[in-house]
Amino acid sequence: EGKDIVVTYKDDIVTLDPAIGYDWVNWSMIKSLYSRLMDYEPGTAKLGPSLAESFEVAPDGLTYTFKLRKGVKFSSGRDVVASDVKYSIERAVDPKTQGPGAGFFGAINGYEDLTGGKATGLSGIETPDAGTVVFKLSRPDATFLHVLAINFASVVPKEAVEAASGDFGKHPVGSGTFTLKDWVIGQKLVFEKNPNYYVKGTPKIDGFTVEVGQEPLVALLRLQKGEVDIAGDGIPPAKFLEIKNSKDGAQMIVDGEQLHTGYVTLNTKVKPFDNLKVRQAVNHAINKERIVRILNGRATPAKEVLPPLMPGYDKDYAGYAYDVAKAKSLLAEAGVGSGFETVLYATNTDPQPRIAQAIQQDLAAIGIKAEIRALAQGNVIAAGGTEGEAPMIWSGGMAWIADFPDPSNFYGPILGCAGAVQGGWNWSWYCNAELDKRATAADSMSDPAKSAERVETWKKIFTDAMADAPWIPVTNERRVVAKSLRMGGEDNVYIDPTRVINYDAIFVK
Amino acid sequence: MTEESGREKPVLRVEKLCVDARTPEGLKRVLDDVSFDLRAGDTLCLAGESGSGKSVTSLSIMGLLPKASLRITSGNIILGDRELTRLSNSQMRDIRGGEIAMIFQEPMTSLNPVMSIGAQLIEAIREHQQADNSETVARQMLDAVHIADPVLRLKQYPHELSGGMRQRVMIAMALSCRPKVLIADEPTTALDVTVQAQILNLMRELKGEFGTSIVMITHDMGVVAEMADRVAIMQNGRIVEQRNSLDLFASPSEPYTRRLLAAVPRLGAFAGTDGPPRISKAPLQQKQRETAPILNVRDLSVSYGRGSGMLFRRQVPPATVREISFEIMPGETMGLVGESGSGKSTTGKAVLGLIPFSGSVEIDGYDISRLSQPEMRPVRRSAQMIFQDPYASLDPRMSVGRAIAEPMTIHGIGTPAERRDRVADLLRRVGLTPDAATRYPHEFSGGQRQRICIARALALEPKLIVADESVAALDVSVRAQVLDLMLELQETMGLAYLFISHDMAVIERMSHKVAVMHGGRIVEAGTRREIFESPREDYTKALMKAVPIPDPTFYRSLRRSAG
Amino acid sequence: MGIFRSLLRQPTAVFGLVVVIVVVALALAAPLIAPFSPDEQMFDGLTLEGAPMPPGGPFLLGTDTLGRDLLSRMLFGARTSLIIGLVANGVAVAIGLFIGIVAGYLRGLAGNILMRFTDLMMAFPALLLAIVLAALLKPSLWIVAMVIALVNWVQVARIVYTETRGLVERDFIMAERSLGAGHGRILFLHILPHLVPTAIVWGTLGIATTVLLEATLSFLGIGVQPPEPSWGNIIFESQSYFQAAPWLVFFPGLVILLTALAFNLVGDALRDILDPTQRGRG
Amino acid sequence: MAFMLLRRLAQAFLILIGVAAITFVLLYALPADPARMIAGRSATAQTVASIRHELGLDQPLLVQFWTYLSGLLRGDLGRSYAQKTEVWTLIVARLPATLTLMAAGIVVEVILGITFGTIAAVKRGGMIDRLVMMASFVGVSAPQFVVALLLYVFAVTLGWFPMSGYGSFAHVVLPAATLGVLGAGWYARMVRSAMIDVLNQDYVRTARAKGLSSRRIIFRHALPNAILPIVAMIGIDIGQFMGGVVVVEAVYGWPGIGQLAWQAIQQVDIPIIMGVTLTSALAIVTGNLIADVIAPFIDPRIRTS
Ligand SMILES: Nc1ncnc2c1ncn2[C@@H]1O[C@H](COP(=O)(O)OP(=O)(O)OP(=O)(O)O)[C@@H](O)[C@H]1O
Ligand SMILES: Nc1ncnc2c1ncn2[C@@H]1O[C@H](COP(=O)(O)OP(=O)(O)OP(=O)(O)O)[C@@H](O)[C@H]1O
Ligand SMILES: [Mg+2]
Ligand SMILES: [Mg+2]
Repeated sequence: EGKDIVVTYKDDIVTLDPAIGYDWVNWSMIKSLYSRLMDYEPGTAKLGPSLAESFEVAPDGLTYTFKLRKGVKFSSGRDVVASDVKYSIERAVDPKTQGPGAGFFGAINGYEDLTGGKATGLSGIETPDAGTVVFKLSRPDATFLHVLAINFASVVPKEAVEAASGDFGKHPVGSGTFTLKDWVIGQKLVFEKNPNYYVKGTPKIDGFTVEVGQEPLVALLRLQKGEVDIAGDGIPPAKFLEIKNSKDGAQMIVDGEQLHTGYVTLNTKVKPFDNLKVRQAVNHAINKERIVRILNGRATPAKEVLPPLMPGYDKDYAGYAYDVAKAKSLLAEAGVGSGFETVLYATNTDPQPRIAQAIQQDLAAIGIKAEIRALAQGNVIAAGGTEGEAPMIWSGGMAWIADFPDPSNFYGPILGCAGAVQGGWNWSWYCNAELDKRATAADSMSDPAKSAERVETWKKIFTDAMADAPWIPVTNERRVVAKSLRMGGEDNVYIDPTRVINYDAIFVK
Repeated sequence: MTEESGREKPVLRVEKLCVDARTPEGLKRVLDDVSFDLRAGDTLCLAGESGSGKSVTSLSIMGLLPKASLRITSGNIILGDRELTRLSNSQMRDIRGGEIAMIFQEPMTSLNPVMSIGAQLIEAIREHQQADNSETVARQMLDAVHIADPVLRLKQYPHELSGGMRQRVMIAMALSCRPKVLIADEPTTALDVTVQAQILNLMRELKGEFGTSIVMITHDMGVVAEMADRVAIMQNGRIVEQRNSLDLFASPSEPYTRRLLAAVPRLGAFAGTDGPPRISKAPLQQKQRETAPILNVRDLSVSYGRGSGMLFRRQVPPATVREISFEIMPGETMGLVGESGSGKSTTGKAVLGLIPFSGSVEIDGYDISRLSQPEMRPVRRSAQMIFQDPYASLDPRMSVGRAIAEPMTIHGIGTPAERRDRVADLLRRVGLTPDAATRYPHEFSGGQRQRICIARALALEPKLIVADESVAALDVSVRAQVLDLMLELQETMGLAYLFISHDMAVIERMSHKVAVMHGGRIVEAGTRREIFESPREDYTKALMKAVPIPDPTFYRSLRRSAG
Repeated sequence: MGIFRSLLRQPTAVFGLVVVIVVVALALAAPLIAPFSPDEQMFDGLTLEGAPMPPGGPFLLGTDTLGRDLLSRMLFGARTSLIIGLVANGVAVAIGLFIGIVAGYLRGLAGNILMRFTDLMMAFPALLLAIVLAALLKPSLWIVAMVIALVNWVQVARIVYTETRGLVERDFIMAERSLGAGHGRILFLHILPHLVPTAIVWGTLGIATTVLLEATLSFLGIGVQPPEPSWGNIIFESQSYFQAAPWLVFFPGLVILLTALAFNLVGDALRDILDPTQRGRG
Repeated sequence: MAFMLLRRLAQAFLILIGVAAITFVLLYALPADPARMIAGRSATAQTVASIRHELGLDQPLLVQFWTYLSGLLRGDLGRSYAQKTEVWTLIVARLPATLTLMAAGIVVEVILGITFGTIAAVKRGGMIDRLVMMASFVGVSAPQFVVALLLYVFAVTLGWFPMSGYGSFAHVVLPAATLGVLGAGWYARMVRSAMIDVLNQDYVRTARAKGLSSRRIIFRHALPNAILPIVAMIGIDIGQFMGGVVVVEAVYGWPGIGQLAWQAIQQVDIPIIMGVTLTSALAIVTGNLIADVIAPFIDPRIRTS
């Protein structure tokens, strides 16, 4: 008693189906509702077996064999068996599920057949017995263990999915730390501790209630009054200084780094950004310190694609310094010394339009007249994915936060050729075949022994990409979560690099 | 004033009352030093010129002058021992209804359009009588004012009633208050003479039963003779003569009074003639038998749908006007008389195509049931209507000058300057001053509004005018002037009239032919001489008999013989 | 004309007129009198922690969250907001009056079709239209004005329709028909004047709401886009700061209120002047 | 009357189809690809294509619309793209809250509006009139957000009402009051305007001559004559509130349709947008229909044609 806490979010929880849920709000809840073969240690990026007791990787990196933990039960009471794992991953890949995570499993044998509708299962997953799962890959994938730790690899019982007849997301059954006890649509979700969870002493709270539809500002007021324990959406800029400078501020604010980079894409297929010099010029033109100030210091200026916490981040990389004169001379060299007109897209929630305006002002200083289009997120994403449409996009609000702490996750869709297609996420339309090749090679170094070498490879890929300046890396924003005074736990379980709020590890003092 | 000073104190005393009207041109005196006394159980008749201030006087007593434009500047109104002009709003409220009730001159606009008759009546009854069965009382009241089918009427709304019925509802409402003083402002203008006689009787009963004193405003000298103990004659905002009624009729002293009495028409004055009297020197338009009638009505029927019907009731109501036929030749007047509610106004509106009807109506050769709105335009030019309710038929936001010029503008006649001149001329001819043109309808007296409507109808010099009780609110002298004008136009231009009136003397004076309506049918029709001198139907005979005689001695003797 | 002279005789109307004139003049003179450029994000316009500066010092009304001078932004923003509040709103009221009055007057098919069309327009989500337009068109002041007019007329039409239905049954309309007046004449000379009070209410209250609506639409991407200021978007941008920096909401809110109120004072006086039963009042 | 109702209902149905069609076309024109949004960042083109096929988005517009329409006629609003749940379930879940807030908000604004509008009309030109007029302008001009939070501060500092949520009467008070305060200005001004006209009419004079109390005169005689436009406004408000009042719902954590719609718009969740649009369209059409149908009952002169 007294161990139940209240968490608030603005947006409704879209779904708790692990094959579908893919936003940072339901991400952490799905994490706690289900278990996966692999998982991370709370607050860190350290990967280890979870539902699996142990695993083996064949030397060629193409076969992974997992032994399941014994006696793990779904909340429905049934034992978790190997076929559940197979079923769950197939389900995540099956186009009928319409899930966003299929792509992660692309290395498993039979992937193409399933997504192409030629097969109903993945030939690459075998279940020799109820306690063993064997994955056969078509190519080595260094990130494969990470993939088995992401939500899409969560294990679900087939019969429950079928019983929910398409509405599994509202009637989840898993074997995670919590179970869903009640869901009042549009109002709240009540999670209850799973007493049978296979790691003793986890979780540390008896349950948590998620109240949705709560305006962040209001959530904070309630938090200060003690009605709310975690304001999930964090502290809006308008309120940040007030809380920070208040008496209990320091204890209420959890302010930590996350795997985030905020950037401006420079569309390499749109004039004059097709010119490297122009891209470099604008990189020099942005006063990132000022933007950090606008963000009330809740960020640090970014120099490259990867955030500092990410393996492969190059501490020594200098990046493009703020240098208006240099920017101007580069523009002149590119033949657009008198400036030009362009368009800068941004989403329309505070503080994004403000940051866009700060960038706009910096661009104006070197003679570039950028018109701002602040639109709803869906429209910006659409513009980015349309060839020749958006010359510049400020990524704020949609910026890349890594799915798992591996540098590869920052490349493929957003900088690789695969993403530079209609509807893709590579809004710079930057396609460097040579880098792509190196990236594939790096991802094939699945041997754990080579991991250091692999990281080095990635490091180089990103700094080389920066030489082409498809982006202006602007800030690495820290995540800010507000919690009530009674909440305990290290900061890093509130800003867990792999799951935002780690409901398994937080506790009430 | 001195002769009866020994008697008891007056219930109501008006002393040196002055009222000013605020106009854009500045203050204008409307009442000037008006004084009179009303003794308990007496009836005081206020008679006089239209626009002389009779209604303003009564509104002042009620404390109901329109704040925005009229204000008492000096004088006192004393009821019992209270000075009404100094009372607060809430004190005044206690007086209204119970102590002084009023019957307003214009029943259409004075009834709440969105409340049923019953609700409006019952409300008055509840407020002033300790009756638990107010609904029954309301029905009895409607019965008392001789409205047929009271149960149905209680549920109806003002616009579903005929002019006379509305007026009787107003009367019933005021009487239900059982007031000590009753102010009746032209209470019988829309009533046919038989009903009028019954209403006057009812008021006398009230007087007898509850000791009510009555201030009666009327221009009908017959009614004055019948009702009044005292008479005050008003002209131009002043009381010019105030006397005992017998004395006044016997020996009027003021020239205006004399003129007034002289102008009183007497039924039978035109006995033995076929047409109205000659007014102008113009050569009489020879009535040619072979010319086509200007208005030819065949089998006209009108029925009103139940407008606010309940969800699933779609019964066909009985027709209000049933298969009537008549024709009017150019230069001819047909008088239409009949019981209140018999369908006269309905007929008038239908023949001009203003409400849906069945049967055929031909105006000037056009069969109007087949015409579309634009095709009606020439017909509208040659046929005009003067509505029974003048105030309601004027756009309150349009100045009188523009209202009168309206038909000319619509039909594109004349330049603006010419129209202005014509408006001024028309105003003068109906006895108003040309400066009326810049004023708005609410700034006029009832009779003045009626004349504005007449002027508007005459503006186009149409071939046919449907005149619905169009001189009812005029005092006899003005009425004579207006009637003469109408006759003169008929003589000079061959105008034809469908003349609806309950005033038999007016009908006698104006008509060539007369039709008598009863229950939606024409029960008797013929030349004026036939109808007036040898009526066949009982109803027609009763009508003739009920006409009040403008001679008080007649009534005194009548009462003496009865009691 | 006479109406104008009558207006000048009413003190409240004169006050309203003066405010209107001052606001318009300030808007026109913005480039001359604004102390700063409205778009300049000044370095000393933010505290070290990045908070906006409160009123006082060089920034008379304080600065916004990007360190821009609020006064200058409000002066320039007046242009946009006046156009929206007057033109867009005026057009909406005019269309609404026209459609409502015609639909309420006409019987039968035509009136019915017109009113059902209004229902359709009303039932159709304005926001969606705005979003689609935003995505398809280049945002501009005139487009947002058009969208506002397109969205707001329906409500006026509904009210006017209902009132007209009552008015056409009044006796003087029948009298007018008996004189041979055409539909147009009855509609615009006899019914319309009775709707003046309604038009004034919607016209003046609408100023405030359309100015704010413009901000919502800008937010969705179809109005004026940053950094161009308007009263509405100054409020909108900083509404969550109303505790941290109340001046950002208060001052623009105040001028919107004042402007709407000023127009209302003039409108009310006009209403009295146009109402003959109120002649000689006051 | 019954016939007219039937005809109006048929027309209402057509209007709804019209709304559905226009919305459908507009959403189709919207440059955002739902399949892409669903497929997520790491999806291959093939995955996107198969999702598109699953959703039927690869069909021509007309076919898609027909599919939707025939579903609609069977009472099927489709499934949300993002939530993979029946849209109907989502809307129904939020309906009680929306209806409650709508009813409460309208009651508050109508009561406030009529009361203050009437007082202002009666005391026309006086101090009270001026104050009411000012207040109504403040209400109308104030951004929703500010009003809501001001009231909110009341709740926080005074603690009279729960800050947010849904369920009890106490929860309704603040959001309804916010909506009421924001909307009452319109009503007050309209009532004032209409009452000024009505109070000048002769029948009000008659009522006064009967010695009725001021209250009875105002409520029984004057108001019914001034109420028609108010009824029309209520009809309008029903529709608007049904579509959801995004800001007020958000501030008070009210689980209404507005939040659902807002989120759906951001996510381009077309089935939800369609569902909400049709729900609110239905409410608007119904509101207008009711306003039109009761008009002749309020003013019997109006013919039901
Ligand atoms: N609201 C007003 N504003 C200005 N003048 C008015 C107003 N009401 C009445 N008058 C004027 O006051 C005078 C007296 O009007 P009142 O209604 O008392 O006449 P009346 O004697 O009742 O006439 P009638 O017999 O025609 O009804 C008229 O000349 C009229 O024009
Ligand atoms: N709009 C209406 N709806 C329903 N019934 C109506 C309507 N107008 C008139 N009536 C009814 O039609 C009948 C005839 O009315 P009409 O006005 O023609 O009488 P009238 O002969 O002019 O009477 P009066 O002499 O009293 O004016 C009355 O019973 C009346 O109640
Ligand atoms: Mg009079
Ligand atoms: Mg009649």
